[in-house]
Amino acid sequence: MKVLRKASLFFSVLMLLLLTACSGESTGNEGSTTEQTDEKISAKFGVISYLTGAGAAYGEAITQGLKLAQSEINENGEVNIELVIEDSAGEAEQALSASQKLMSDDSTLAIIGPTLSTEFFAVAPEADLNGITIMGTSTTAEGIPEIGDYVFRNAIPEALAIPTAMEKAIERTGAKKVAMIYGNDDVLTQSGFDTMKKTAEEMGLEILTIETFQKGQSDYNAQLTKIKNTNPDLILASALYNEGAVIMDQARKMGIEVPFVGGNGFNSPQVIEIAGDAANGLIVATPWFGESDEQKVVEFNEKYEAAYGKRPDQFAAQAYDALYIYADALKRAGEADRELFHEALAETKDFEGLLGNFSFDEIGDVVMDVKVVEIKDGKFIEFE
Amino acid sequence: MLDFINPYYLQIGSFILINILLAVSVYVPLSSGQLSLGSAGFMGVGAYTSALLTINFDLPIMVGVVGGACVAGILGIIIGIPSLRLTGVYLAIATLGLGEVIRVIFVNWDSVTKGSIGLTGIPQIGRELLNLVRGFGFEPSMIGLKNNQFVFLMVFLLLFIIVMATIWFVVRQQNSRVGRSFSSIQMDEKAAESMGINITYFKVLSFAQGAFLAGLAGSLFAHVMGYISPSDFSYHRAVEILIFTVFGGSEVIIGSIFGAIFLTLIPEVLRFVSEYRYIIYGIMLVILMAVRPQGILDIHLLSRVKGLKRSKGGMR
Amino acid sequence: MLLEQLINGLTLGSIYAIVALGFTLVFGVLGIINMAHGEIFMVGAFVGVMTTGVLGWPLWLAFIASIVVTGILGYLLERMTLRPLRGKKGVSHLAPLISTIGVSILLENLSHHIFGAGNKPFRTEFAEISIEIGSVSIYIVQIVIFVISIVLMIGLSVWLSKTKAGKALRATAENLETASILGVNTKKIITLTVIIASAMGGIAGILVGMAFNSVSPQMGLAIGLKGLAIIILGGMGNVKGAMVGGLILGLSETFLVAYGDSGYRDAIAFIMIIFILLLRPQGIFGSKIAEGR
Amino acid sequence: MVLEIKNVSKNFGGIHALRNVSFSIKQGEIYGLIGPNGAGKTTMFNLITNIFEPSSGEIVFNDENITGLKSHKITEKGICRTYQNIRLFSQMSALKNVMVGGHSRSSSGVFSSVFRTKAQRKEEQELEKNAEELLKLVGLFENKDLLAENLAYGQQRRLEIARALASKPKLLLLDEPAAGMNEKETDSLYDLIKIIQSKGITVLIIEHDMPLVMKLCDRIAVLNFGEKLAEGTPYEIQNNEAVIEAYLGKEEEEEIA
Repeated sequence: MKVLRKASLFFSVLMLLLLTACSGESTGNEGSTTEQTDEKISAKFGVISYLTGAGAAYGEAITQGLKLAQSEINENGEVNIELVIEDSAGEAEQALSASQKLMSDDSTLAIIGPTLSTEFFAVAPEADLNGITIMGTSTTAEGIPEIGDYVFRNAIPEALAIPTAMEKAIERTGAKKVAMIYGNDDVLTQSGFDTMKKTAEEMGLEILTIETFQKGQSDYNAQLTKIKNTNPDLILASALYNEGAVIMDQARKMGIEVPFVGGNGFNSPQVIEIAGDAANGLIVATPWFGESDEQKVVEFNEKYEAAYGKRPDQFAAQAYDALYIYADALKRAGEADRELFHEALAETKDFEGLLGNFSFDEIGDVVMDVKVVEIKDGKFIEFE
Repeated sequence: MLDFINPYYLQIGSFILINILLAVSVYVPLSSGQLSLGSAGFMGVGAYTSALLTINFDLPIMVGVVGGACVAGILGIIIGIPSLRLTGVYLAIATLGLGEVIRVIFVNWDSVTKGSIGLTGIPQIGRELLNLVRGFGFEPSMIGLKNNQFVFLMVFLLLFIIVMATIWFVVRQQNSRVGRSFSSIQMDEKAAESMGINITYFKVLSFAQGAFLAGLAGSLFAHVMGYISPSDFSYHRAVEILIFTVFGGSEVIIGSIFGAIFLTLIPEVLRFVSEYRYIIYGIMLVILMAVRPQGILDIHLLSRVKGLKRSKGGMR
Repeated sequence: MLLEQLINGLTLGSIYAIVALGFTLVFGVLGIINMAHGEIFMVGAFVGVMTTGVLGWPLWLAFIASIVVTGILGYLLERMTLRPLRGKKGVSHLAPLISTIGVSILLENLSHHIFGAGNKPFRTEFAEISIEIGSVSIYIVQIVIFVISIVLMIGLSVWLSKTKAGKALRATAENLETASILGVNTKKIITLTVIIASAMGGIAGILVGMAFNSVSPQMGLAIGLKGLAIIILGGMGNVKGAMVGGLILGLSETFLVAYGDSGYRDAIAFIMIIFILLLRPQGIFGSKIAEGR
Repeated sequence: MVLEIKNVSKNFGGIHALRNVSFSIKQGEIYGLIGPNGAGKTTMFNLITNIFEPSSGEIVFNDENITGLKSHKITEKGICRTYQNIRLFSQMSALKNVMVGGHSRSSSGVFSSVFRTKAQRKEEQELEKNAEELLKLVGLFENKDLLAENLAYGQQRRLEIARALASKPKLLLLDEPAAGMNEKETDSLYDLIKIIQSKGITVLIIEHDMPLVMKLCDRIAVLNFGEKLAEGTPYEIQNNEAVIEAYLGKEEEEEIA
């Protein structure tokens, strides 16, 4: 029994520690809670983002996009938005803890994030259970909006992006035989691959070989040699841009000249930076085309560059749009009420954002047109 | 007072409790001199077994958890016997390798594990408990709690009971003939054998107990998270678990517990310097090893703090 | 295809071997596993990227820079993390393992902050030169990597067995106390060992950058784990074993991809060591019976 | 006969550590094993307790062939030993050390330990009582809670004997118990071994302290370069030509070296 007493003492100390550790922060946010003025609607949105660790670059782009949108919206004056940003370090448990922290604050109206699909799968069911709206801006895996009523996304799912890119690429090149390569230890690339394979089968393409690679790998020569020997017309590569760029580089060195079709994760200016000329011939579908000369895109680029000293990528753009979508729903809801907000958001239709005309379908997934782009002469251009 | 039942605190509390189980799963084999880095792997085996049992066969969570822990324990026996030939760093690396192999199998065995996408829709302990008490006509609001407060409170309490039972088990075992055998093997294997101790049996026993506990922690993790994927059981997890034990003090069980609590809380407390968290973490480990290689807590410190006049083999 | 895959395998294997040489040297002399070796290798690669890419230095200067930087890291590693643990009472064999894990976490995250998370390209003209044999193109870099690994292995063996410093090193490896009684300055020898091992990591880093054109803060972990597997495969502290083990692993990974399932590529190293540990715990070339430290 | 060594040999990679050695020990006697360093005495102990298996030959204990039996089984049969270079469980208290010695005479497992069954509690009490008695016997009762590593050298040797006795052996193997002891300690060691004998325990002892050996032992075997040189009573051994030569020759060699 002595043991038990000792241990329970220990746990009391633990609980005390917990309290002191956490209470200090939760009080910090209370200064700016909803002060209801006559016409202005104020709301607090929780953000869970991948800010430390291997994928911190994604989280950084997302929060910067959000902050830019926040300052614009608040300046505009119709609604006043407060963002509470929590780090998840790319880990599902930490994302879950962060979401509990946000949800236990009754003034949190809705949540944006987390960044990775693996985190989202852990967090979204909780939010759904608590009746708090949650929207992913970068979660492209299969099955996200299906989690529940309160779960939305504005990230283009691979199921939308990949078939579009493949159709256009095949239309032009007339490819019949394809080789496939994908990262099998990542949710995004795995789910992209599943879509690719399904689409290829539906289109009646002959799949010559399917190769995999893993995170942190730097040598793809073995897989590429195998692919080269099958002589494909086209290579379908479900890879994140980091690995994808290196794969293209090694492929071109080996003498593989055929085009690559990639998923959304492959789409980044970084590909050109890493692979240089070897990046030519990459075809991807994207909601975000940074080189576009559309007025709003150019403006966004300028503002973003002025604020953060670099050009925005699709993560920043999607996050930026996400907050505008939230603000739009908030206006229509009329007050900062979780239920009204949820209903208003679900009705979002033909919203004109940075990325184009946007609507939610009945389960909260994206309805919009995607652009297909390719890299040619070291630049992204629209694919024709 | 009921505000105290904050899901956020309870969530972190639950993860702390799971991490304590994991830290103890390293401590037990270590108490017989075996450094196992396979806890992440065994945890994964427990998690997947339990998740698959409950999803595919609609078995109750209880059965899944026990099943997951047992499968991991049996795997521990199977691995433990040939591993007897290995000691020290060899065992550490072989078990680390085992963990990696297990993870790669989860990634590749698509048809069962859904590969890297992971398993979604794992039944959650809290919700099942809520449904259970509702079946008896009880509503959380009857004691002034919101549904989610109740759910998290129940999960925390359940885990608390399991962890207390585990600690009780380990401490009692430590203070017995079995525990004495473990520590004598750790201190001098040859001498222990010539005192009539069947080292094969006791080493496999402690290794399998470690695997069982890791499996238990894994299956609870699965039913708390509701979602698992192979990346939950990677090299980083193995190192993290090892560090719980080593940081807190690998000689005493209270060290593992302290390590798990402290190091789970640190990322929460350090959120304000989250950018430099891992850098601080790394430096901390280096300094700690240079200053206190036996970990924060050890027998000497404990006996001083508690004013124990005599060394207690039991708290070793 | 066979010939091409053979070349791929040898290139990869040679790199593994150089990484493993660094591990094995430290283990041979100090009896500890340097978990930070992979990260030192990664830093070496980044030094290469920075000097050639940003500063525009020629390749040979980049090599020297990388050797110097990783050598200094090795010195710091020995001075700050390993020496404080040596000869201290009550230090278990766990301590250096944890301490070097700490260093690896530190280095990985520091690089993260300094260089960013993504892959960095490694561009040198040298890496573009290739010769064509039939339909197979072989890059000069691939030959260079193979040659360097062989040279390092032979050089290290000769140095260990023929020179005075090498003999002192081996004496230190045999028995620390005896060596110091015999008048060997063990402190110096140990420092030298860690520096040499780290510098070899730096060389491997540049070679990987050139061969695969990809350098990232996470690369240390992936290759470090493979290096760890190799020294068990070849026999701890055995120079020849590290070389052969590296080549075996490189070839088997490549051929697994070529003729089997590329999904299990990361597991093969560990499946191999689990078998080797059970069948022949001392490794392929190890002579002593595996004894825990 | 308690122990019969029958034509036992042991090779280590071509080197003969022991060659065709035979001797036997009667119930209740104190039997000495002497010889110069490297003669194979400790190797003999290691063969009896099966730390190594003999290359050839048989070891018979109480009419049972125990060759190749696992070490812990041999302890269960009733043979226990001490070590030349003390091997205590250094981070355990003296009492716990002796209690570990009682391992083979107790049986409680995980279940009974965790639930503290009646039988288990009784067994623990008995183990502890027995251990305390043994500590009294070797004169360490006052130090029972000290960690073994904090004991003085002579005390550690006596603790090792107490630990071995806790296994209730029929045959006790002592490997140089007097090494490093002063005269007074050696005297009390003599008394201790005599008491052990009086409890009906047979003793096989390796010792370099010749006066002690001659005073203590009933019979002695001399090993030299792995072979048995002589066997007999202390008087016979002291007057054996071959033994004197072996010892003197050895000493001369040492002087030259």
